[in-house]
Amino acid sequence: MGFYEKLMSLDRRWVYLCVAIAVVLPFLLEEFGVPIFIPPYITPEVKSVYNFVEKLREDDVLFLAIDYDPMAKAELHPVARAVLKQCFKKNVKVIISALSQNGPGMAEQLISQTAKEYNKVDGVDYVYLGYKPFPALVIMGMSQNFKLFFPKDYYGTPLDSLPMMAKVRNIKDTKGVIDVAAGSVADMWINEGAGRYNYPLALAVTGVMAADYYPFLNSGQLFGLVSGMKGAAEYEYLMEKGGYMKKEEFDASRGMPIQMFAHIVVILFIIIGNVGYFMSRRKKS
Amino acid sequence: MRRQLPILVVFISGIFMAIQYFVPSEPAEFVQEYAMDWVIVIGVFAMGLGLWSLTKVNWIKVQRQTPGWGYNLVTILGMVFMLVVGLIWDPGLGFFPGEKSQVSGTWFMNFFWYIYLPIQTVMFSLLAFYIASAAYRAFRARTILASILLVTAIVIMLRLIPLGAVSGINQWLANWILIVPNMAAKRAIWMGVGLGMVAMALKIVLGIERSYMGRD
Amino acid sequence: MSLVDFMWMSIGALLTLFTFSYLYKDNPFYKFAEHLVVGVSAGYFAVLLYYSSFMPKVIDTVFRPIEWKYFILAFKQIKPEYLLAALKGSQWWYLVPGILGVMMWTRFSRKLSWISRFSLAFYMGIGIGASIPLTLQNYVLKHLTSTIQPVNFTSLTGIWRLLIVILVFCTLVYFFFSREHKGAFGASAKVGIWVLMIAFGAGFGLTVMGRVALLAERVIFLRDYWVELKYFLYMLFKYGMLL
Amino acid sequence: MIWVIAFAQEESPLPPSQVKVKDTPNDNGHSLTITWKSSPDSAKILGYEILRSDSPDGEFKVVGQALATDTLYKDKGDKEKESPNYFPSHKNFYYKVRAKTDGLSSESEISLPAYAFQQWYHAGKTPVLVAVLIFSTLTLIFISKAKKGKELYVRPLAGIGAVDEAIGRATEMGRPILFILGLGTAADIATIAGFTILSRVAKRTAEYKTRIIVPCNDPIVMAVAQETVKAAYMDAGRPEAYEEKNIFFLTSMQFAYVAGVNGIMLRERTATNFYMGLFYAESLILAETGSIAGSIQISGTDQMSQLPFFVAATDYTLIGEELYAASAYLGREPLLLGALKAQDWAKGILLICLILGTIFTSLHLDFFANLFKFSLE
Repeated sequence: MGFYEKLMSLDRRWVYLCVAIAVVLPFLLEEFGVPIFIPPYITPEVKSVYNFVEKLREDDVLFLAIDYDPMAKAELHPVARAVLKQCFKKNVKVIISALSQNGPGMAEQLISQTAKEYNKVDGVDYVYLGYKPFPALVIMGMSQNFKLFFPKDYYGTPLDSLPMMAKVRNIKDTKGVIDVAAGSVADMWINEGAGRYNYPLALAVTGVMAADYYPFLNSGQLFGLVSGMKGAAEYEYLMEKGGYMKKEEFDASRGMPIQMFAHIVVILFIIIGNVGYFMSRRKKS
Repeated sequence: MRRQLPILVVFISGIFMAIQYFVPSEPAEFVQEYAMDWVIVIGVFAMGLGLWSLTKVNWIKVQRQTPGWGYNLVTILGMVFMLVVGLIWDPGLGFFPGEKSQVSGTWFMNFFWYIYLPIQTVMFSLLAFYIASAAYRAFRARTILASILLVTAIVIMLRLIPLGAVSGINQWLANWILIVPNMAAKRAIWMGVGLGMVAMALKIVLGIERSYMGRD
Repeated sequence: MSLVDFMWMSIGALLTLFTFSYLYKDNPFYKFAEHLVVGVSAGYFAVLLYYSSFMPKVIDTVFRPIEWKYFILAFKQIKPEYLLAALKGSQWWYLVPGILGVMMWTRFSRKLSWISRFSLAFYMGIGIGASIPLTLQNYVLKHLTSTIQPVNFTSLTGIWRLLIVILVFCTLVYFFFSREHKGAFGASAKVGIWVLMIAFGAGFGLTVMGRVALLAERVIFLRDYWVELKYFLYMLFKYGMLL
Repeated sequence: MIWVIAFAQEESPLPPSQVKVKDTPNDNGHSLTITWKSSPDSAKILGYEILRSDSPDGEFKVVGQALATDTLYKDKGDKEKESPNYFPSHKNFYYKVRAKTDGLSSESEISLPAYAFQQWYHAGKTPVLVAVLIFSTLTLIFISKAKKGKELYVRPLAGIGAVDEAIGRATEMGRPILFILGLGTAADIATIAGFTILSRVAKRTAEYKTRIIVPCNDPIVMAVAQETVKAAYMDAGRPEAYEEKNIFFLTSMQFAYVAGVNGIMLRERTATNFYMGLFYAESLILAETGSIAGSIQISGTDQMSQLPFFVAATDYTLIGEELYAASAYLGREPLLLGALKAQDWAKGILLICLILGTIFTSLHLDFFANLFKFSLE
C-alpha cells in the first residue's frame, strides 16, 4: 500500500485519539495554568447587539427578557450576564422580566449577584419584574403598561413606589428589548411584541434554534442575534476589548477552544482523506 | 378469523379515531382520553412480555454455559435487582408506595445515578468520536453529490474557526445555506414524509397492507 | 462528600472508563458495562412504568376506590346491592384496557398467542387512526402554508423566498416514484437531490458542536472525580502515617 | 412621581359599549365568548376586567382581564364538576365589562344572557378534513385501478436494489442479518413502515436460510415483529425455520439499547444491517459500529435530523418518503403500487397549490393561501 492509499484508510482509532487530544488538551493546559484563548471571528449580528448597548447613554433604560430555564443555562447565561454587566458599568438602567416557568429564581440569582458587583440598587438602577404565565399576553401587556401584569415587582414592591419606573410606563418608553430565550417565547417577542408595538428587538438564542431566526434578521425585524455558546463567546470578546470584562471572567469563551480544536480535527481528517483519494487516483491514471 | 377479525378491529378503531379528531364535543373528548389510556395500559402489560423475553434469551445462554455466559448472568441480575429494590425493598410502604422510590439515596436511585446514567451519557458522548470518524470515512469527493455534502459540511464547521476575512464570507454563506436550501429541503422532506405516512396509515387501516398481522 | 457518595462516584467513574475503553476495541470491561446497563435499564424502566402508568391507570382507577368492606359483605351475605355500593367510586371501565393488557400475555403460550393480536390491533388502530388527520395537518398543510409567502424582486428576503419555493418544488419532484426522471422533470429532480445533500451536509456540520460539548462534559466529570480521588488518597496517606 | 399624581386627578374613563355574549364555537361547551366595542377613552385606560353573574341583579364577579386593545374575551372553564373552575353548559350567564385606569373604573351595561353548548364539528379543521378526504379518495381510486391489472411504472431506488444483494452476501458468508426497528412504538407509522419492510426481508432470509436477528426497544414492537417474521416464514413455506428467540426485547432506554445492539453487531458479526424506522441520536453510533464490524448497511428514516448521519455512514439510505414506499417496491404487489401512484398525485396537487399560492399571495390576493389555513381554536 502506497502512502496515499494509507492516508485513505487510516485506522479510525487515530481519529479518535486526535479528537480526544483536542478535547482534553485545553483542560490540561488550564490545569497547568496556561489557559488558551483564541480571539473569535466577530459576526455582524453579535456586533450590532453590542453596539446597541454601547450607544446607550447614562440613565437610558434597556429591557432585558430572560426567557430560559436552567436547562439552557450553559448556553444562555453568559450573554445575559454580559449584557447586564455592560449596562451596569455604563450606568444604563435595566428592566428585567423572566417569562420561562422555571427561570425566575435563576434570573434573580444572576441579577442580584451582578448588581452587587457594581453596587447597583434595586428599584433605582434596575427593576426585576419576575414571572407571569401566558407569555404572549404578558408581552403585549408590558408593551402597553407594565402595571397591567406587574403591579408589583418580583420582591413585592409596588411599581408606583419605584423611582426608576416614574419615567417608563411601558416597553415603548425603553430604548429597546434584548430577549435571551430558549423556546417559543422568542417568536412571541417578534410577533406580539416588536411586531405589534414597533420597538427595537434583538435575540440571544440557543445554537439549535438560531437557524430559525436568521430570516427575521434579514428582514430587519431583529437588529441583532446572538446564537448559542459561540455568539456568547463573541460577545465576551467584545466586552473584553471594550474594557467591560477581564479574561478571567470569561464564561462561554472557555469552552470555545475545545470546540475550535475539535472542528479543526474533523476538517483536517476530511482533507487528509480527500488528499489521499485524489493523489492515489492520479497515480493510477 | 384469527387474522381477519384483528384487521377489522384495526379498521374500526382507526376510522373511529380519525373521525374523533374533528369532533370537539365532550363525549368525543372523553373517548379520546380513554382510548389513549388503552394504549398506555396495553403498553404497561406488554412490559411483562419484554422482561420475560430478555430473561429467557439470557437464561438460555447461562444454562447452556455458552462462552461468556457470565455476562448474561450480569444482565439478569441487574434487571432482577432493580425490580426487587424498585418495587419491594426501597419503597417499604406496602402495596401502594406512590412515588417514594424516586427519593435519592435509595439503592434504586443510586443505581440509576451511578450505574445507568454514566454508561448512558458516555454512550451518548461517543458520538463526538464517531462524528469525526464518519466524516473522515464518508466525505470523499467521489461524486458530485458526495462533493456537495462535503463542502457544505465544511462550510458550516468553519464557522467556529476564526480565519479573518474568509470568516466573513463563510459566515454569510453558512447562514444562507441554513435559511435557504436547508429550509427548502426540510419543508420538502416533511411534506413528502407527511404524504408517505398518511398513505401507509391508510393502507394499514383499509387492510391493504397486512403483513404485520401474522397468519392463521 | 461522604465516603458512601465517594464510593458511588468511583463506581460511576469506573464504568465511564469501561465504556470509553470500547473505542479501542471490544473487551471484557465493555462487555460487563454493556450487559449491566441493559439489565439495569430494563428493570429501571419497568419500575418507572409500574409507578407512572400501571398505578394511576389501573390500580387508582379500578381497584383503589372499591369499598372492600362492602365487597366482602356482598359475597358473605350474598347481597348484590352491597356489590353496587362497593363499586360506586370505581371507574370499572378501565378494566377493559386492563383485560386487553392481560390478553398480551397469551403470547407466553404458542397455541393461544393469536389472542394477543386483538390487543395489538387496538393499540395500532388507535395510534394510526389518530395520526391520519394530525399528520396531514402538521406535516403537509402547515409546511405548505409556511412556504407560501409573498415574493418580490426588490428585496433579498423576497428573492430568497422565491428561491425557497423553487427548491421545495425541485425537492418534491425528486420524491416522485411513478415517473421516470427524464428531461425537465429529471433536471428538477437532480436539483432536488442536490438541495437534499446541501441540507444533509449542513445538518452534519451543525451537530458537531453539540456532540463535542457532550464529550467535554464527560471529561469534566472525570476531572472532578480526579480531584476527589486525590483528596481521598491524601487523607488515606495522612491517616496511614499516623497509624 | 409627577406622572402618578397626574393620573390620580383624571376622571373615570368612559365605559365600553355593546357587550355581547355568545357560545364559543368549536369547543366542548364550557366556554362563552364576550365581545364589546372599546371605550372611547381606550388611549388612557390600562385594560378591561370581565365580570360574570348568573342573574342580572346578582353579584358580578371578575372572571378575567383583557388588554386595552382587546375587544374579545373567552371565558373558559373546566368540564369536571368537582373542579373549582367548573363552567356549566346550558346555563345562562350575564356579563359586564369594566374599563380600568389606575384607580378609577367604569362599567358597561349588562349583556343579554347566553349559555355555552358543545359542537359536533370543528369548523376550523375543515382544510384538514378536505385534505383527508381528497387523499383517501385518490388512494381508493388508484387501488381499484390497480386491481383491474393496470401496469404501473416505478422508478428504481438504489437502496431497494441493494436489499437482495445484501441478503445474498450474508448467506454466502454464513452470517446473520440484523434488523433494527428504531426507537418508535408500534403506533408510530415509521415503525410500521419498518414492519412492512421487515416482512419482505424476512421472507427472503427464509428462502435463503439465513438467520435474521431483531433486537427490539419496545415490547409491543417485539410482539408485532414476531408476528411479522413468523408470517413471512410461513409465506416462504418454511415455518419450521422460524425461531422466536431471534426476535427479542433488549431494553427501552435509548443508549442502553444502543450498547446492547453494538454488542450484538460485534459478537454475532452480522453481515448486513438494516435500520428502518424512527431513529434519534443513536443513528450514528449504530452505523459506525456496523461499519467497524464490516457489515453492509441499509438505512431508512423520516427523521430529518438523523438523515445526514445515515447518508454519510451507511451504504444506502431511504430518505424520508422513500421509507414508506419501500414495502411497495419490495413486495411488487399491484395494490401497494397503486397507493404509491396516489401519493404522487397528491404531491402533484401540492406543487400546483404551492405555485398558485405563491403567485396569488405575491399579488396580495390572500384568499388562496387562506384555503389551507386551519385553526385549532
